[in-house]
Formats: sequence, structure tokens, C-alpha cells
Amino acid sequence: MSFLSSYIHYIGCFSLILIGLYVVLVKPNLIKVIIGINLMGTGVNLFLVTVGYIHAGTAPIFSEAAQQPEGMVDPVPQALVLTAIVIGVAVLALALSLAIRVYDHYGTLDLRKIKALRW
Amino acid sequence: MVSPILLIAVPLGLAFAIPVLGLASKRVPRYVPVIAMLFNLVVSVSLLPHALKAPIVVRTAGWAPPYSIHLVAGPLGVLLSSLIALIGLLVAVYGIDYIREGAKVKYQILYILMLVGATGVVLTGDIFNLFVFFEVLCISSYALVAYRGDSTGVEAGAKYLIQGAIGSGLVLIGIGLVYGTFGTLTMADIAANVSSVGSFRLFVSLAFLITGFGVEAAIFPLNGWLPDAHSSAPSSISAILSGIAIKAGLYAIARVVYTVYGASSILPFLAVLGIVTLLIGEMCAFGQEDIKRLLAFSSIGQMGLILFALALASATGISGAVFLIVSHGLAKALLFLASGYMIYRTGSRDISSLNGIGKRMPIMSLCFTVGAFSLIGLPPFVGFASKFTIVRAVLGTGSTFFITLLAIGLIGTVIEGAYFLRIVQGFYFKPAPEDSPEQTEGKVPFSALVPVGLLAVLILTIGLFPGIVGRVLGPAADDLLDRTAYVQHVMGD
Amino acid sequence: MVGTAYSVRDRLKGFLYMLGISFLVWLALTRSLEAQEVLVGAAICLVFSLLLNTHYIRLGLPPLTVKRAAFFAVYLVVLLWEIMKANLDVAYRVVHPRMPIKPGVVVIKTALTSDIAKMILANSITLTPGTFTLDVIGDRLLIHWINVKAESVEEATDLIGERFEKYLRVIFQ
Amino acid sequence: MRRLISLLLLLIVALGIFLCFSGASFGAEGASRAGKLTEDKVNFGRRYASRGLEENKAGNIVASVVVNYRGFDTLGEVTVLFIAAVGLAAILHARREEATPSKAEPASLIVFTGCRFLFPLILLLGAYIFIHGHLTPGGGFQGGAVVASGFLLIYLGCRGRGLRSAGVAVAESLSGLAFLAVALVGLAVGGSFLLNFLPKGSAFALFSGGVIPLIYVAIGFKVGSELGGIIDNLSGEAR
Repeated sequence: MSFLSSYIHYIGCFSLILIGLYVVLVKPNLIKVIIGINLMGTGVNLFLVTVGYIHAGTAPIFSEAAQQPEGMVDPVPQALVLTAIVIGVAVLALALSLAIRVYDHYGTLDLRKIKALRW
Repeated sequence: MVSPILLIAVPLGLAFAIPVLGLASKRVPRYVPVIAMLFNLVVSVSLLPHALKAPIVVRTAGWAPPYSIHLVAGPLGVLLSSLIALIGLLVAVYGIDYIREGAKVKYQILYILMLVGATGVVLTGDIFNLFVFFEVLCISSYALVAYRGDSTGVEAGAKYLIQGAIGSGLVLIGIGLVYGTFGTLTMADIAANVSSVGSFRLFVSLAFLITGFGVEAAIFPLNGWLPDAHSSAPSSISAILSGIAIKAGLYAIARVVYTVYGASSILPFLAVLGIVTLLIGEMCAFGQEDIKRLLAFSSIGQMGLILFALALASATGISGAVFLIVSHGLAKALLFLASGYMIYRTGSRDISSLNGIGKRMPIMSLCFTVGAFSLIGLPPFVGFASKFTIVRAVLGTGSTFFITLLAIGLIGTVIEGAYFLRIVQGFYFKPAPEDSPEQTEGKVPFSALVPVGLLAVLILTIGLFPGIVGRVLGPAADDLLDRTAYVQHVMGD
Repeated sequence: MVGTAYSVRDRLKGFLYMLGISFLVWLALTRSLEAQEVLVGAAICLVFSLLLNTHYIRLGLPPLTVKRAAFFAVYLVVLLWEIMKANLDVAYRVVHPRMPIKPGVVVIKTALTSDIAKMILANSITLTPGTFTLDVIGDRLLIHWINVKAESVEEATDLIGERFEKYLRVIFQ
Repeated sequence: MRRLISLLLLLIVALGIFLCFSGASFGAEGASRAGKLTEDKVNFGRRYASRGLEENKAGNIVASVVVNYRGFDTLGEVTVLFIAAVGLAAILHARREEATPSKAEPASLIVFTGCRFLFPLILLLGAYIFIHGHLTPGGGFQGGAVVASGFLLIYLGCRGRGLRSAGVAVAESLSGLAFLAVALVGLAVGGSFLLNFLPKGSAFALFSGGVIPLIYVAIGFKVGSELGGIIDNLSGEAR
């Protein structure tokens, strides 16, 4: 029980990552695969935030000089997540543009039917 | 001494400026990559003597290393950044006239940024920054593979993007585990603390990092994207992808395995993976009818050999691997560039349609032959020197395990020799196909002949005088192997 | 659209309106009267108003007078009151065991001419529960009504639109 | 079959992760490190929290980390977004040439007028967020995203009134160059890229944090114009 309570955040974000991976591995539809990648990315971002979390921590923002830094969560993972989110957005935008073009050319988003290129 | 950070900042600034320049003049943007890479080449080469003395540690934002991102321009980093700039420059010159369709200005922007990403990867000393530059490299290559928007390019781009995105997700998980364990992202700081933590979590994070970077490095089970991406991209991009981009993945793996983790126990596993990759790549290449797909599979094979050499963990072995990175980069860039205009001329990528091209395009065919011979490892080309170093290193280890692996690996090289010789034989000794239309657009412009010729000359020169590169190889290997020195240089005390 | 010529008077009006509104929004966002914040806010609002005032010119905002401002304030109070009343009405209909509703679409007329006035009217009608503006076509508003009391245009206009429109007419005409 | 293999693979990954967490302490909350949370050497995130305010005079420590301590990452991050915008435009370039101009249905008067009224205010909100990035939650990326949402609103409400692509390109370029220029001035003045070379002012005032607000404004412009350009390109209308 104590394991569950102290690691519940990790269980949540890794479940998200694994669900995303499963979607990518199994689903044949390109849009679903992109959704899977995004699910996984969200899970990874949550994981990074969780790494820096301390119990009952506050946001690492001072709004007055009297505030004490001890209760603040680690600011570095938050900065990393900001970067990771932006990278995720970039990949998503590019993936969607590719999906648009794939649909233009093949008239389908089913990856099993798109096979101009094979080994 | 110029600050190594300019190697990243200046090309980045030029890339940012291209949209504005493109509004002013339609012709200017295509020369910008040449300027950027020329600058990088000059700076990298001028940094080389300094880096050989001691790695140059550059801080950003004015804080000492563990507390901010820093660059470490060691011998290996500067050697690779020189290689990137050199190949980048030659391919940029080639691209001035080669790129004829699609969004040309955007091609130039993406091209510079891809090389900036590769330069950042080899220079940075911070593991998350490594990831960021890795993404710069990867995302611009996804876009470049598909930038023409044609059906094969888009399909290859989509495959590449899906696998690459999963790979970078895995890298990020690995980085999260590392940060959670050590509370730091500086590679030297992690290296200094790495022995203090239970080994299973280290193994898991290392597995995530290797798998993630392995996607870009096209190590065996993760190389499904490579033949499609490398063959569908424009030839100039294929040259960079094969010559530089996949090496950046391999560099990241080597840096993480050697410098950060000092994980010698997984090296035999990597060596086996390397040989498997080599065999699979070469065997698939043997059956190809499409010249660019053949070259792409051959790249997989060579990556396997480099990985194998890296896994030897001896100074000679790593020197050999770095040497092979250099020689394969030059040769593969040459092969892709030469085949680019051959494809323009014949209008087809079938190997059979290239028969008899030795008479129609004598210079291109000669250069292609030089590149192919170098790749096989025939003397007096540079490929021979690098492969010979690796063989010597394997014999030097004296371990039966590695020697057996090498013996298996040599089969791959034999296969490689077979298919390249078949192509070259077709160039010169087979009659041209009767119905081949003479494409007028295949006239090779001067801007394409110069880089191809220069690459051939370089391959021959370094092959004859391996000492030109050889002086740097030893320190470069030490850079990777000597963890204590690395930590000392970066952390200061 | 950029090419359309506006009179200097229109331009000035749009500019001043935008300056005023955006500066009020800025003050509400910063919730501070420190000199730095106010100065930066003023500068940003000025730049925005210079660059984007065409957006406000076409709204058809009337010249600002004390009477109009006062009526607008009254209007806000009326709107709040109507929202409260209407909420209770809908709650009553939902809670009532027989659910006395009679949904339907009616058309009402408006005498308002400027775009912004029509928009405010339409949004006010939407905000009061039970009625929902589907579209505005010329001087007609298409409204979905949860309990249709009158089907003719005039009666419906009286019941739905008039309570707001009498103020809006003063403010905008 | 494929399903089975994938599940097996995921099971292995899950098992690995599980074992990895069942060991020693982990993360900022890790038990063994909890006692040493205030020690700088242990975890540099802690150091930023305890010393960041004093070193950069910016109330938002995340902003300090993003723009100053790890500003180089942010430069890479901006580059990634730039690549996405450029790459997307390149990939959809051919499509734009093929497409025939389609007649867009005009939006209803309510939506149309509402967009016109709200658009400048949304831009103002975006500007507020990135100007106050060093004091309050938010910053260049968030503000830029809000600005881009304004452009999205214009696209939805006032069809056929897209961005002028030349203007977007100039804003994109100049803001990126401004970021680099600030960073390079730091290199020239103090010998360190991205150095916070300006007087840092007193904490919690608007003019504080040295170069942090400057860089955030540049990022805001860049992100806003890039996301706006992405929206413009994805809308798929032939120009």
C-alpha cells in the first residue's frame, strides 16, 4: 500500500507511456499512430514533472521576498518539460502535415495499404 | 581563439536570417549554407590544435559547469564538427544547382539547421542539451526527407518520423531517470557520481538511452526507416543523412556508454549487435536493384562495423571507429552525390540503367568508383586505412570472441565488395541500355563537379597519407575513454 | 480590405476606443498602478491601437458621451438582473415534474444597425438562459427559445429583444 | 500476432521500469536525499530555487532556468519550432500550388464581429503574459501560444483574411535574430554566451531580471509568428 501511495504518480505516467506505445505498435491508422505518439509524449512530460515533485510543494515562483525556497518543487524538470512540450508540438505539426500529404497521394491513412516502399 | 559556441550560433543566425534575405533576393538564400559551413570549417579547423592540447570548456550564461549548459570541444568533438562542416560545405556547394523543385528557400534553412543540430550533438556537454540538438537534427531531417511532398518522400518521412519520435520519447524517459537519480544533467557530473548508485536503475536508464539514440543510429532492430528515408530524400540530403546524421546517433551512444556510464559490461552485447547490423545491411544491399536503396543498406552495414569497433573499448579500436566514421562519411557523401546526377541523366534509379554510364559521364563515374573502392576497403583509399586499423585493434585485443565476430564480419565486407564491383563493372564494361533517353537536364554543372571531385581527391589523399587524420585519432579515442580526465576538465578541479 | 479608405474621424474614433479598452484590460490584468507597469502598458496599447485600429473602425462604435456611458452602465445591471431571472426560470422548468417546455425557433426584428450593437444584442439574448441566438441575418435574429410564448415576429420581439434593445438603441443610435 | 508481440514487449518494459523504481530513492522527494534538500551540491534544481532569486532577480525561478541557466536549451527549442514551421510549409508547398482557390463560407455576423472585437485584446493578453514571464507563471512560449490563438480566431471568424506571409517571415526572422543578438552581446561583453549582462534591477519590479524579459519578448514574438504561420499553412487555402 505504501508503495502504491508513494509511487502513484509514476504508475500513472508510465501507464500513459505504455498505452501510447501500444497504440503506436498496434494501430494501422496514421492519425491514431500520431495520437499514440502524443499520448506517449504526454506521459513522458508528466514523468519529468513528477521527478521534480516534492510532497505538498509550491510552484517555484517568488512573489514576495519573504517566501522560503524549501517548500518549492524543483524548477529544472519544469524547464525541461517546457522544452519537451515545444518539441512535441513541433513533431506533431510536422506529423500532421505528413499525414495530409500521405492522404493526398494514397487516398488512405491505413499504413498497411501504403506500400510503395518495401524492403 | 574563437569561442566554439560560434560554431552553433553563427549558422543558426544565418538560418534565421534566410527568410528576410529571401524576400530581398531570390538568389541569395542558396549561397547562405555555403557561407555558414565555410565559417564552421575554418573555425573548427582553427580550434583543432587548441582542442588537442586540452578540451575547451565553454560555459553559457556565465555559470560554472554543473549549474548551466556548457560545451566541451574536445579532440573528438572538434574532429567531428570539422567533418560535419567539411561534408556540409561540399554538399551545400553541390546543392546550389542540384535543388530544382519544391520550396528551395526552405530547403536551405532546413539544411543549415540539420547541420547545426549535428554540430550541437558532438559539442555539447549536457545530456538534455544533447537531446535538444538531437531533436533539431532529427526534426529537420524528417522535414527534408519529405520536403518535395512527393509520394515516396512523404511515406518515408512519415515512417522516419514515427520511429524517430518514439526514439526521442525513450531518450527523454532515460534522461528523466538520470535526473531523478543524480539530480544533475551535466554529463561530467553524472560520470563523477555514477558508481554511487544501485546498478539496475542505471541499466534501465542506459537501455532507454541506447534504444532511443539507436533509432537514429540505425542499429539492427531499429533500422526500418533508414533505407526508405535515405533513398527517398534528394541525393544531397541522403549524403548528409548517411554521412553525418546517423553518426550523430552513434556518437551519442558512444558518449553515453563510455564517458557518462563507463559501462563496459554491455560492450560485448553492442559488438554482437554491430556485427548483426553489418551482416543484415550488407545482405539486404546485395539484393537491391535501386542504386540509392543499395547505398542506404550499405550505410547500415558500415554503421554496424563502426559500432563493433566502438565496442572494442581499446584506444586503437576507437581510433579505428572514428577513422571509419570519417572515411565512411566522405565516401558515402561522394557516392550519393555522384549518383544524384547519374539519376538525373538516366532518369531512373535502377542499377541496370546505369550500365555504360562510364562513357557518358566519365568524371562522375570515376569519382563513384573511387568512393566505392574506398568503402570496400581497397588500398590506397582511406577506407582501407580505417578498416585496417579496426582489424589491427581486434587482433590487439587477443580475445577469441572479438576475433570470431570479426571473421563473421569479414563476410559482410566480401558481400559489399561483390555488389560494388558489380556496379562498377556495369559502368565500364556493359553496353548502355538501348532505349535510354538522353536527358538534357543531366548536364553536370561546375558546382556539382567541384565537391564530387574534391571528395574523391580527399579520399585518395587521406588514404595515401593517413597521418593527416591519424594525429587526431589517438586523442579523440582518449577523449571518449578517459573518464577521469574528462570529468576533471569539465568540473574544473 | 486594408485599401478601404476611412475618414480621419472614423480612424480617430477607432483608435481612441481601442486605446481606452485595451488600456482598461491591461490595468485589469496587471492589477497594479506602479509607474513601470502603467508606462509599459500605455506604450503597448498605443502601438496596438496604431497598428490594429481598422479592426475597431468597422465595428460601428458610436461617439462616446456621458449619457451613453451611463446607459451602458445601467444596461450591464439590467443584463445581470435578466440573467438571474432567466436562470431561476430555467431552473424552475427543469425541476418541475412535468417539465413545462415548448422548444422552437422564432424570428425577431431589431432596429439596431451597427455590427457591434447587433452582436451585443445577440450575445445578451444568448446569455439569458432559455433563449439562444442562432444567427443574425440583416435586421432579423434567428432565436431558439425553450418555451415559445409567441410565434409572430412582433410579439416575440417584444418579449425577447425589447428589454435589451431599448437601452442599446440609446447607446448606439 | 502483432498484438501479442507488442504486449510482450511492453510487459518487459513495464517490468524493467517497475524493478527500477523498487530500488533506492528517486526524484526530488527521494528519501535519502530529503534531508539534504537545501544542499546545493546534491541537486542543482535545489540550488536554483535557493539562489536563483538573488542571482537573477527574477521572481519566476522557472523563467530564470529557462532563459538563463538553461538558455541554450531554449535556443535549441526555438530552433525546433522554427524547423517545424519551415518544414511544414515546405511539405505543404506543393499542395498549395495544386489546390484551387476554394470559396470560404463567411462566418455569422456574431462570430465575425466578436472576432474583430476580441482579436486585439487576445494579442494584448499574449503580450501581457510574455512581458511578465519573469514575474508570474507563463513566459515567451505561453504568451506566443496565446498570440497564435488570436490568429486562429481570425482564421475561424474572418475567413480569407489570413496572415500576410511576408510579415510573418520578417517577424520570425527578426525575433530569432534578436534572441541570438542578446546572447552574443553577452559573449562580447562578459565572455559568456547568454550572459545576463544588463543591470538586474530589484526583484519583483517589471524592469528586473536583466535580459530575461528581453529574451522572453523575442521568444513570444517568434513563437507567436511561427504558430501563426503553422495555422496559416495547415488551413490549406490556396493563396
